[in-house]
Formats: sequence, structure tokens, C-alpha cells
Amino acid sequence: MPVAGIDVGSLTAKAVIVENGEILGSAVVPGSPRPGESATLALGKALENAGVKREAITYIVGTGYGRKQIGNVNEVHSEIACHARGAYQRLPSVRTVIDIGGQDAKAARIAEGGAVARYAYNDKCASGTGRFLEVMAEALEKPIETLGDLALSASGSVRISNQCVVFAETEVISLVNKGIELGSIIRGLHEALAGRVAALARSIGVEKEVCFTGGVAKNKGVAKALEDALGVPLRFLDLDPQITGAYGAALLAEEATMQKKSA
Amino acid sequence: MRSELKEYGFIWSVHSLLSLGAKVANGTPKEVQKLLNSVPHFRDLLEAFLAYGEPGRLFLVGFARYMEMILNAHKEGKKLCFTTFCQSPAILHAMGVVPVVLEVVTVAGTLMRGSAIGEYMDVCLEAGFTETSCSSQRGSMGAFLAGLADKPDFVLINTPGICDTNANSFAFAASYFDIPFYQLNYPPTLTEERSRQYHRADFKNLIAFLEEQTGTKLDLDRLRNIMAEIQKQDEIICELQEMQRLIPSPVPGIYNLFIYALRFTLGGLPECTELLTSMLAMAKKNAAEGKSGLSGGEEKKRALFVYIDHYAANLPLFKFLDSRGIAHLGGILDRFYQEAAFYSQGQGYSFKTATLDEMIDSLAMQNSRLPMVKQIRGPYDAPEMWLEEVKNLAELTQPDFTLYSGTPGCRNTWGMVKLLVSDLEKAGYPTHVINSDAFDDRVESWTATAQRLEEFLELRGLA
Amino acid sequence: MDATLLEAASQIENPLLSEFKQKGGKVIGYPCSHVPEEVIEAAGMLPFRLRGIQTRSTSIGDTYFGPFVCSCPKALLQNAGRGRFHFLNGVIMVQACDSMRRLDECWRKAGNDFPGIVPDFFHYFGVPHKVTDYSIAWFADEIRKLAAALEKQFQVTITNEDLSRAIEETNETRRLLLRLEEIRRRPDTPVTGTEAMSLILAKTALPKKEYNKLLSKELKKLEKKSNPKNVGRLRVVLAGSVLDDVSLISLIEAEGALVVADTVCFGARAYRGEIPPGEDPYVTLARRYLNEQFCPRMFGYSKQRLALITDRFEAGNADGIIFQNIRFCDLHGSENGLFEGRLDKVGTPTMRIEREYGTMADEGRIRMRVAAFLETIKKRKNAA
Amino acid sequence: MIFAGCDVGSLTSKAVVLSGNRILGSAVIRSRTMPEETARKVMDEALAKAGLSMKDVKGFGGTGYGRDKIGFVNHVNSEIACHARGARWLVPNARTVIDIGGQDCKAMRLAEDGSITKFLANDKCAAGTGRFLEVMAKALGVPIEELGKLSARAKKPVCLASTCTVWAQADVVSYLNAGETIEDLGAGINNAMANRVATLANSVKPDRDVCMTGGVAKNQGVVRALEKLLGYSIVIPRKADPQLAGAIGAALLAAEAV
Ligand SMILES: Nc1ncnc2c1ncn2[C@@H]1O[C@H](COP(=O)(O)OP(=O)(O)O)[C@@H](O)[C@H]1O
Ligand SMILES: Nc1ncnc2c1ncn2[C@@H]1O[C@H](COP(=O)(O)OP(=O)(O)O)[C@@H](O)[C@H]1O
Ligand code: SF4
Ligand code: SF4
Ligand code: SF4
Repeated sequence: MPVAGIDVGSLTAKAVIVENGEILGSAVVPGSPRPGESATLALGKALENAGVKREAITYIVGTGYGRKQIGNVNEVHSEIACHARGAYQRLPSVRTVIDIGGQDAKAARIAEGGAVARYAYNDKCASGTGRFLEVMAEALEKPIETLGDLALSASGSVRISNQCVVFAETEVISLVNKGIELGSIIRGLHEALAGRVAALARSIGVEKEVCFTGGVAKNKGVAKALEDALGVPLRFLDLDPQITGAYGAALLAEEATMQKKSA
Repeated sequence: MRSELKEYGFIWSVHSLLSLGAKVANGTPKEVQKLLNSVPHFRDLLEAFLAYGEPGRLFLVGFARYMEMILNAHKEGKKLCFTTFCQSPAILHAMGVVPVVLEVVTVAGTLMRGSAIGEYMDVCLEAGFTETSCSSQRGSMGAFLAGLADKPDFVLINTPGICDTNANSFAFAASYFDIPFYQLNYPPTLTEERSRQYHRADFKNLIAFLEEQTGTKLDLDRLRNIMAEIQKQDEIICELQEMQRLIPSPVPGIYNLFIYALRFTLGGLPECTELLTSMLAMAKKNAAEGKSGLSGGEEKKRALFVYIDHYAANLPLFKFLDSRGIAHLGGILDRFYQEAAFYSQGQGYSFKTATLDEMIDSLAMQNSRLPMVKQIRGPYDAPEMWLEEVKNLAELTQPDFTLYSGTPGCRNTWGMVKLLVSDLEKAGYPTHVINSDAFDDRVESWTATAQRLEEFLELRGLA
Repeated sequence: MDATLLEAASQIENPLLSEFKQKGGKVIGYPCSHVPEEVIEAAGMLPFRLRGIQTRSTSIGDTYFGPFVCSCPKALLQNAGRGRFHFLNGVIMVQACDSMRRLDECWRKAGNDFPGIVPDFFHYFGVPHKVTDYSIAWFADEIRKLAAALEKQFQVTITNEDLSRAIEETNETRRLLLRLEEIRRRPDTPVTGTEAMSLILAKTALPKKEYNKLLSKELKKLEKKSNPKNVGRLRVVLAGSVLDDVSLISLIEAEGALVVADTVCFGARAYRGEIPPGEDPYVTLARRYLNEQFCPRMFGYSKQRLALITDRFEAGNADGIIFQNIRFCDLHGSENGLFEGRLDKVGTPTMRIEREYGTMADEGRIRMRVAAFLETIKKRKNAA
Repeated sequence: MIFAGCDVGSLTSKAVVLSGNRILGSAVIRSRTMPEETARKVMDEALAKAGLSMKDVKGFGGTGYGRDKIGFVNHVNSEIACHARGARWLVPNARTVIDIGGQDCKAMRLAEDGSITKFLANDKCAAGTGRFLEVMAKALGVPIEELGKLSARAKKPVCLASTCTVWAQADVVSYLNAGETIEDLGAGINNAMANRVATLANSVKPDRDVCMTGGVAKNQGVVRALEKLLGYSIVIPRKADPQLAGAIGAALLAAEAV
């Protein structure tokens, strides 16, 4: 019987339909000030994409910032639990999960069996998050999707000293106006972000395998910079990293139904 | 700062609210309800305190009394001294000086005046003081800088105190008001002979300084009496804290706030003894009935604080823990290292009061062991310092997890908290770092803080 | 200007240092102006002031330090972690300010993740926060302990004669740098603040003898030269947080002003206060290194510090004072605020900026502010 | 004689065309990454509105980031100088100017003759910038023009984390989730902004008249809250869009230079 996981993040909402651990369908939609709505929207799209009827869904687990706001879910879990669960399903050898989303970056150490051993959030400063790149993408008038390649193809890179997102934006603008090559500025931004996240991950201790999830994991430039900063190879799941949380939520939903049965 | 705020004296308003609270507590349930409705902001707080019956009331009475002392000091020809919570008030009381313990007054302000305290903090910024500095001084200091309370006559602190930012804010106040400044200073080690000599010499100088400021000689008998009173109080505190080791702990979490607030302000005065006595009675009663100090009765989990445990901005944290059946075991900020204390391990102090030198020695010993003076002066992993102490406390009180709560202003703890957390995790204590500011609710909203806490409890299987 | 000096000022490693190492010399790093480098000299070793230059991020620093901490010690740890201090035989950690003193723990812990970055000699050095006979006595004792530790670790002996020699050598350096200060004060001074800072910085990475030789050569040249173009140019004094590269100064000078004096760590702090000969060298050292209360970590001496700044201001007949502090440096930050208020009252033009530590951090924003400040003081000057 | 000024701001760029004391045309556009290009675009728009072309203009004043990169400009001045000058034109007896732009927040005290005697800019976390408001408006799902109006309709404004833009945004999200109204949040945001600006303003020891320029001056919520905090009224330019102050100043300084 199909179940659903919904991850209402700070910037996007995602839903995944799962049956026996396999993904039937998924969707990513932009977030809105009303988490409930974006959740419904994402679920609807995912159902459509899976060709499954709403009635067929037996159990729903919600996660993400807006999890408390999602109507008629059966239970909610934290993003970290869900990302860990999702990553562990696809890659049992995973010991560290690094999830960079829009609002925050998280690193979690995973024990045998997939339980979360230790975890940490980015420091109380937004420079280590997807939002950081979005703001910069806006300032540089480049689509967020293209940043990664621009960084990779850059010849050099400049140091972005200010950690504050907003001030870093000013810094970037004045660098542009100084005529510095865009590529190396973008590369510098990626290195700045990777540096912050690497610090975060190291502070809980990085153990192999290391898996990179969350929307920012789509950005190859960050992945590369992060690998350089950590000095370990990053593993990716065989699914859209942005839906890892929703996928994990769905898996937790399935477990819940199992337990109900056995009980 | 809003103009309304400029109209009322800071100490005056806090004092009136506190005494109002004390009156409320005295009244019949019906009167209580009526008054509570008339002071909405204050309501939750009073309820939080009054839930603990007599001790809660006595706390309000005692705290009001303290504010009154500050309020009337100059009228009564007494000197006002800016001082810090890691400084025993004994010597000041003995010299008839009224200590303005900035951190405690900030706590009082945050409790009683809510968001106003944030605006006082902004006054510091306007006066040129950095807003990245510790909020526990900035809150009340702002009110004084804004002229909403009597100007202090001099400043007495002790470095390392809680950290540079602490010492720095007092140094700033002294320069800003252009008033005399005395700092007790501590070498990075505690028990070396040369450190002892340092403490002694420094304290002798302090007395000379106070005698100069007050124009009176130190009255030995008065000091002796105060020290005797402190000894009484110390014994009670030791007994109370000993009881926190019981499972379940019969000591209500909020008692840690009570101990903290009065120990540093009224330490050595009878008001403090009275409160402690009634707290002890209450705890003993619980213990006798095998009850925990939690309002729900059942103790599900135990939490030890590795830093600030008397948050004011996020007072809801008390409720948060209490409602989840989590016992608040206090933390290093209310450990004083009396010889008799269960955690002292031979590093404790005791009072000898026969001669002046003995008294000075005793006070110097006591002072050099006050919270954060003792354990933050040297590397956190050096003998007798932070890590060792927290681990020792944890072994003795058996928490299920530990919490760091602080203020972004504290370089000293933020400089190594990540290392401390790793060590505690290795030692088997799940540890959560609270990002909010214990005294400034603008840094992180309680909703955000609570979300993170819940997540921690869920993920680490502590819910 | 002399290439060796320039290189020593702008690079962590320099040829003379490497040469010294090759000859089997030992190099000891230290992070703070309160460390009596004479003791290291006396042991026949090279005192090397740790610097955070050449870092591109503080990622390693942020792994161990928390947020809300000055980025200067973070940058030092970054360099340590990257192995840029590989040439160090030992390090002295100082209870300077809280951010700086935590470098001790953070560096040691980083050693677990970055093997080989923690030298065998890793000494914690206490510095009292006040000046009294007993704090000087305690500090003298702390310096003796340092000397003893060096002797033990490196199998050397440090005699009082060695110390007096080292003191004299460092005094010579101090006298030379004071001559440089004199030159900077001239209206037609031939030396810019950027060049002067380079000359001063070089001191922290070179063997004293060579440094003194090179510097006095430079000074002889400069004392003969003059630069009429500098007459009438706006003159400013720089104060506040630690500054270990020239980028900020050159930014200010690129906007048209001349930095004629400073009171910053690495700058003037490094060469004030000649040490008189006589009695127990440990006591004289203790007195000098506690008595030069430049740094707000010496609590309760702000009057002396303000006096020092105004003295620099007048002696350099400057037009304004630029106060800067690194983000989260409350010590300098709040004193800057205090002084700004005081000086405003007496009509001395001041400006205050907060910055991240590091080369050219945040150029755009800072340039905008500096330009604005210089404009205002130019108007005043012309009006007067 | 006709003069023009353009202010290539961090976030938006503005241009005005002046004839004596009359504004013939003006324009505000989002800054592009190429200052030269941006400047041309905004200037062309302003000229078009005035029904003029480049050659009709006697002199061009320029300011803002990348000001020295603008080819057609022949009188470059710093932002501060231009904002001060522009403010004095908009509000002749202004002695204190608070300019809140996209990327920073400045407070200036002016002497009788309009010269700047004290200048402060926000160096702290970015809460005191127009960008802060934009990010928040986005989180609330209201256009930036509407954000200010929310304050008036708020019942009990929430107290917001005032240190960090992005974290404040996280707070806004969790408040929304907790069911707070858009109005109360909007008001909270405007107040948080006002708090930051107030401390900055007070630090320059303001004299009357205090006037406000920059785009944020168009945010009623912030202005009212600020007046409450400062305890006196703030003059909002009527003569022209306060966001144009820098450009106007640039044009005037160009005119005066000739
Ligand atoms: N195609 C893409 N290429 C690069 N980065 C992307 C892409 N899509 C999304 N992102 C990044 O992912 C972030 C959102 O990630 P997400 O995990 O959805 O955040 P949240 O869960 O907090 O909503 C955006 O801030 C953006 O930086
Ligand atoms: N119509 C408006 N109503 C309210 N606020 C506005 C409006 N237009 C712009 N703003 C605010 O003004 C800011 C831009 O101001 P501006 O002075 O143009 O900045 P800069 O000069 O740095 O580019 C925006 O971030 C926004 O917060
Ligand atoms: S520096 Fe910027 S990103 Fe960091 S906390 Fe402050 S506002 Fe937020
Ligand atoms: S600023 Fe002060 S404490 Fe810091 S390094 Fe310099 S002298 Fe030492
Ligand atoms: S700049 Fe300030 S905080 Fe940073 S190391 Fe020096 S004294 Fe400490």
C-alpha cells in the first residue's frame, strides 16, 4: 500500500510517494508563506506523477520547517531523522550525512542501523546555506542552476571575507564593479559556503561514507569545493538530492504501517 | 528607546512590580486572580514562582528587598557599587556598601520588564558600547547609562570573572561614569601557592580601596557576623544541592534561579537564609514523600547545565523542562565549592574568622572559587577547570543529557564550547547547544529555541 | 625599500628565517604583544609573532572556535592547520584576550584532526590584567617559568647576561622604530604609512641582529630623503584591534590620506617602552610588558590609552583618528566607542569601523566609509 | 541649464534630470552587474521622461558603487556627499539625514552650510538594511511597497530577532507556522528595522530637522516606528521621491562645479 512523505522546507516543498521502499512518484514545488498550501500542492503533484489516488495513500509523515502546519499527516519527524533515513536506505554504508537546504545546513553522524548519533546545525549565521547562493545568484543575475558550472569552469577564485549574507552581497557587487571575472567571484562564493559547511561537519567528526543531500547538493560547484575542504569523496544517492527528506519521511511512514500491522 | 520608558526609574519600576508580586502571593486565591489579571505580562512569571508556594513568595519578598536597598542607598547615605555575580557580596555588606550586581539586576529586569530590557541594551550601543558584548550586563547597564537609576559610586569586579566581555563592560561603565574602578584579578591556576598569595594580596588591596571609598574602617565583628551567616547559608545550599543527586530529585528546577539570584545579592543577610531554609524544608518534604520537584510529580529524565542555567529571556525553558518531566539539576553556575559540597574534591574553601588575616584568606578563597572565576580562568581541559568539573558533576548527579545555554557575548565559552561538547559526547552525555541569548530574546525567538530542543530530545531518544 | 624587509612583512616565511632554520636555529611562535620576546632571543632562538595573513577562509578555525569569536585567532588556527607554521619548534599560548587564549585549546584539539601541527613545545603563558607590585612579581615568576621551560625542552641555559644582551638588542630595535616614528611625523615625510607598517611588521619574523642592521640602513636613507608631495596631505592616526598586514592602511592611503601613526597591536605596541638596565632582568621584563597598557585587555587603564592616542594625534599633527575593530572584539570595539564620544566632545575628528580580520576584507564597504570620513575632515581643514 | 545625476546603488540605480530647481525626469531601476550599462539605461529612461537626450545635458554627476566606471559622467562624488547635498535640496533646513538604502544605513549630521560634521554607517549584522525588508517581505509574500502599510493594521506586533536577516527570516517562517498574522509580523519587521536605525541615529546626536532619504523612507511603518523611538517627527521629502536623493545630489554638485 502506497504511503507519502512531505517535506515542507523553508524555500521549497517536496512530496514523495513510496511503496515497499520504491519511489512511485515525487514533486518539488516552491514554498509559500502558507506551508499547508504548498504541502497540499506538492502532494497533489507527486500523486499525479505517481498515478496514485489520494484515497490510496494509507499513511503520511511530514517533515521540514513547516511540518507542524501540514494538515492531516499521521505523524511528523525532524528533517535530520528523515534525511538520515533516506540516505541510509539508499546507501547503508553511509556514516555522515551533510544536508544543505535553503535555510540551514546540517551535518549528522549515523550509527549502524541508521539511527542518528550526533548532529549539528550551521552556526547562527546564514552564510552556510542555500539562501546564501540564491541571494548571490540574484545579485549576479545568474540562474541558481548555472552557478555550479560557472564556478567549476572559473580560472581562479577570490576570497569573500564577510560571512554575513547581506554584507557578502555588497562585497560581491563591489568586486564585480572592480571588474573581477564573474567566474572567480562565484568560485569564491562556493568556497566560502563549502568552508562554513566543512567546519560544521568536522565539528561533529566526519566518518566515511559521506553523503551530500538537500537542494544545494544539486550544485556540483559546492560538491567539489566541499570535497576539497573536507578531503574526503562525497557520495550521492541515486535520486534527486532535494527530495531525500521527503523520501525518508515516506520510508518512516511505511515502517509505521508495518508496526501497526504487526501490533 | 521609547519615550514612555524614559519616564519611570528602572530600579523603581522593577521594585514596585516585585513588591506587588509579593503582596499578591500573600493574598487569598481570589485576590491573587484579580491582581494577576491586572498585570498580564507578569502573570506567567508570578504563576511560575507562586507554583512553589512559600519559597516563591519569599523569593519575591527578598528580591524586592534587594531592589529597595539599591533604590534607597543614596538616601541612606550608602555607596552604590557596580559589581558582578562572580564576586561575593560579603565584604561589601560588611562595609555597608550596596552591591548593584548587574547580571542579577538584568535578570530581574528581563523577568519584570520584558522587552524593555532590549531597549536598555540599545542605549549601551548608543553610548558606544559594542552590542556583541555579553547581554547580562548590557541590559541593566543601559538603564543606568540612560540615567534611569542612581549613578553608581564605584566599580568592583573580578577578572577573569565570567569572561573578558564581563570585565570589559564594567571597565567601560567605570570610564563612562568616570568613577573609581577596582578589579580582583586571578592567575590562570587555582591552587598553586603563588596563586594563593596573589589572591590574598589582591584582597588586602581591595579592603584598602573600599575603606578609602567609604571613608570607614572595616568593622571586624560585622564582617565576622556576615561570614557566620554565609556559613549557615552555605550549609543549607550544600544540603539542597546534595538532594539534587537523589533520583527523583526533590528540588524544583526554579530553585537554581532562586539560589543564584539571592546568593550574589543578599548573601550573608538574613533574608537569604530565610528563603533557603524554606526551600530546604520544601525539598525535604518532597524527598520524604519520594516525590520529585517537578509539578507533574514523575521524573522522566535529568538535565545538567554546563553553563548558564538561570535564563531569564527564555524563562519558558523552565516550563518546557518541567512539563516534560525533565529534572533541572542546576549546573556549574550555582556551584560554590564549599569544603562540605559533594563535588568539591578537596578544592573547597571553609571560613576561619579568628583574625583578620584568616578572614581575608577565607574570603579570598571563597571569591576565587565562585562560578566561572574558578573554572574558566585556565584552559578548559586543564586540571580543576571546566571539563573536569562538568564531568565530575555529571558523574555525581547522573543526568541523561547536558545543555549549554549562554549568551553570544561570552567569547570565553563560545571559544571552546564545540570542544567541550565533543568531550561530553565521548563521555556518553548527549549534549545540546542552545543558540539563544539567556538575557536577550531578540537573538533567537523562544519558538525557534524550543523547536531545536524538541528535535534534540526526539533524535537522541530522550523524549 | 629593502626587499628582505618587504618580504618578511608580506609573507609568513622569509629567506632569512629559512636560513636561520637551516643553520639549525629554533623558531618559537607567540600570538601577543605581552610576550617578552627577549627570553626567546636569550635562548638563542628566533621569536616569531604568529600572523593570520595569506588565509583564504577560516574554515579550520570555525571547526573548533564557536561563532561570535574574533576572526583573528581563527585565522591563526587556519594557518596552523594548513601547515603554514611548519617551521615552528615551539609555541607560546597567551591568556591575552578570551578569543586569543582559547587558541590554546583549539590548536591542541585541531592536532587530532591535522597531525603534526602541534609543536612539542606548547607553553601556556599567563598575563595578569592589572599592574601592581604583586602582579609584577607574579608575572616575573611566570617569565622565569617560561625561561625554565625553554631551557628544559631545548637543553639550553639562559643566563642573566644572555637576557641583558637580548634586552639591549631589542631596546636597539625600539630606538630605531622610534626614529621611524619621528620621520613619519615630518610634514614632508618620505615614508607612507604603508611602507612604515611594512618596516615594523618585518620585525616580527626576522632575527633581531639582521633586522636592526637592515632597518638602520633604511632609516639612514629615509632621514636624508623628503617628499614635498606629502605636505598638506590629510594625516590620520590608526587605532584599535590587532592589524598584521598593510592592506587597511594602503586602502586609507589610496583614498588620499597619510597614516602617520598608530597604536595597534603589531604596530606601535611592539616598540614602545625601552627597558632600563639594572636589577633582576626578569623583573624589568615583567614591568615593561605589564606597564605598556596599550591593550584594553588591561582593564581600568583607558585614560592612559586615550592619552596615548591623543599624544600620537598631536605629535603627528594629524587631522583625524580612525578607530577600527574586528567583529566580536568587544575590548577594542567598546573602547573605540568610548573614545569616539570623548574626542567628539573636544572636536577631534574620528571615525569608527568594524571589520572582519583579514587582507582586504570587505574592501567596498570600508572604502566607502573611509572616503566619507576623509571628505568631512578635508572640508574642516580647508575651512580652518 | 540642464544637469543630470545618476546614483548607481547597490540594489537600485536612480537618475534625475534637473533644470535649475525643477526635476524634468527621473527613473529608478534595479542595478545590473554592469554599472556602466545600468547607468546608461537608467539615465536614458530619465531623459526619455524629460523628453530630452544626452546632448541637451550640460553636465552629468555620478555616484554610488562603481561610479568611476561610468563613461558619460564628468563629475564624480562620493555617496555621502551626494546624499547630503540631495537631502538638503529636498529638505532645505535638514540638520540630520538618515539614509536607509538597500545595503546599508547611514546617519549624518550637517552643519548650517550643509557640510557633514558627523557620519555613521551600520557595520553590524544586516538587520538595518533595505535588503532586510525585502527578504522579509518575500517571506511574508507581500510586495515591498505594501510592507509598510501592514504596521497600521497590526494588533500586537511580534518581537523579532533583530540581529540577523536570514535568521530573522527563519523566525518569520516559524511564526507564520505558529499562526501569527501577516500584519503583526510585518509590524514586527518594521519595528525591528526601526530599532536598529534609531540606535544609529541617536549615536550621531541628531539636530532638527531630521529628514529621511533612501528607498526605505517610503516605508511608512518604519518611519512611524522610528518617530516613536526617537521622540520627534521625521521630515519625509515631498518635493521628490526620497530614493532619488543621491542622484539629485550628484546632479546639483555637477551644476555647482560648473
Ligand atoms: N537546480 C539547482 N541547482 C543548484 N542549486 C539548487 C538547485 N535547486 C535548488 N538549489 C538550491 O537548493 C536550495 C533549496 O534547497 P532545499 O533542500 O529545497 O531547501 P529547504 O528544504 O530548506 O526548502 C536553494 O536555496 C538553492 O540554493
Ligand atoms: N516603494 C517602496 N516602499 C517601501 N520600501 C521601498 C520601496 N522601494 C524601495 N524600498 C526599499 O528601499 C531599498 C532600496 O533603497 P535604495 O536607496 O535604492 O538602496 P541603494 O541606494 O543602496 O540601492 C529596498 O531594499 C527596499 O527595502
Ligand atoms: S552576519 Fe549576517 S548572516 Fe550572519 S547573523 Fe548577522 S545578519 Fe545574519
Ligand atoms: S590585542 Fe592585546 S591581547 Fe590581543 S594580541 Fe594584541 S596585545 Fe595581545
Ligand atoms: S582583536 Fe580583540 S578579540 Fe581579536 S584577538 Fe585582538 S583583542 Fe582579542
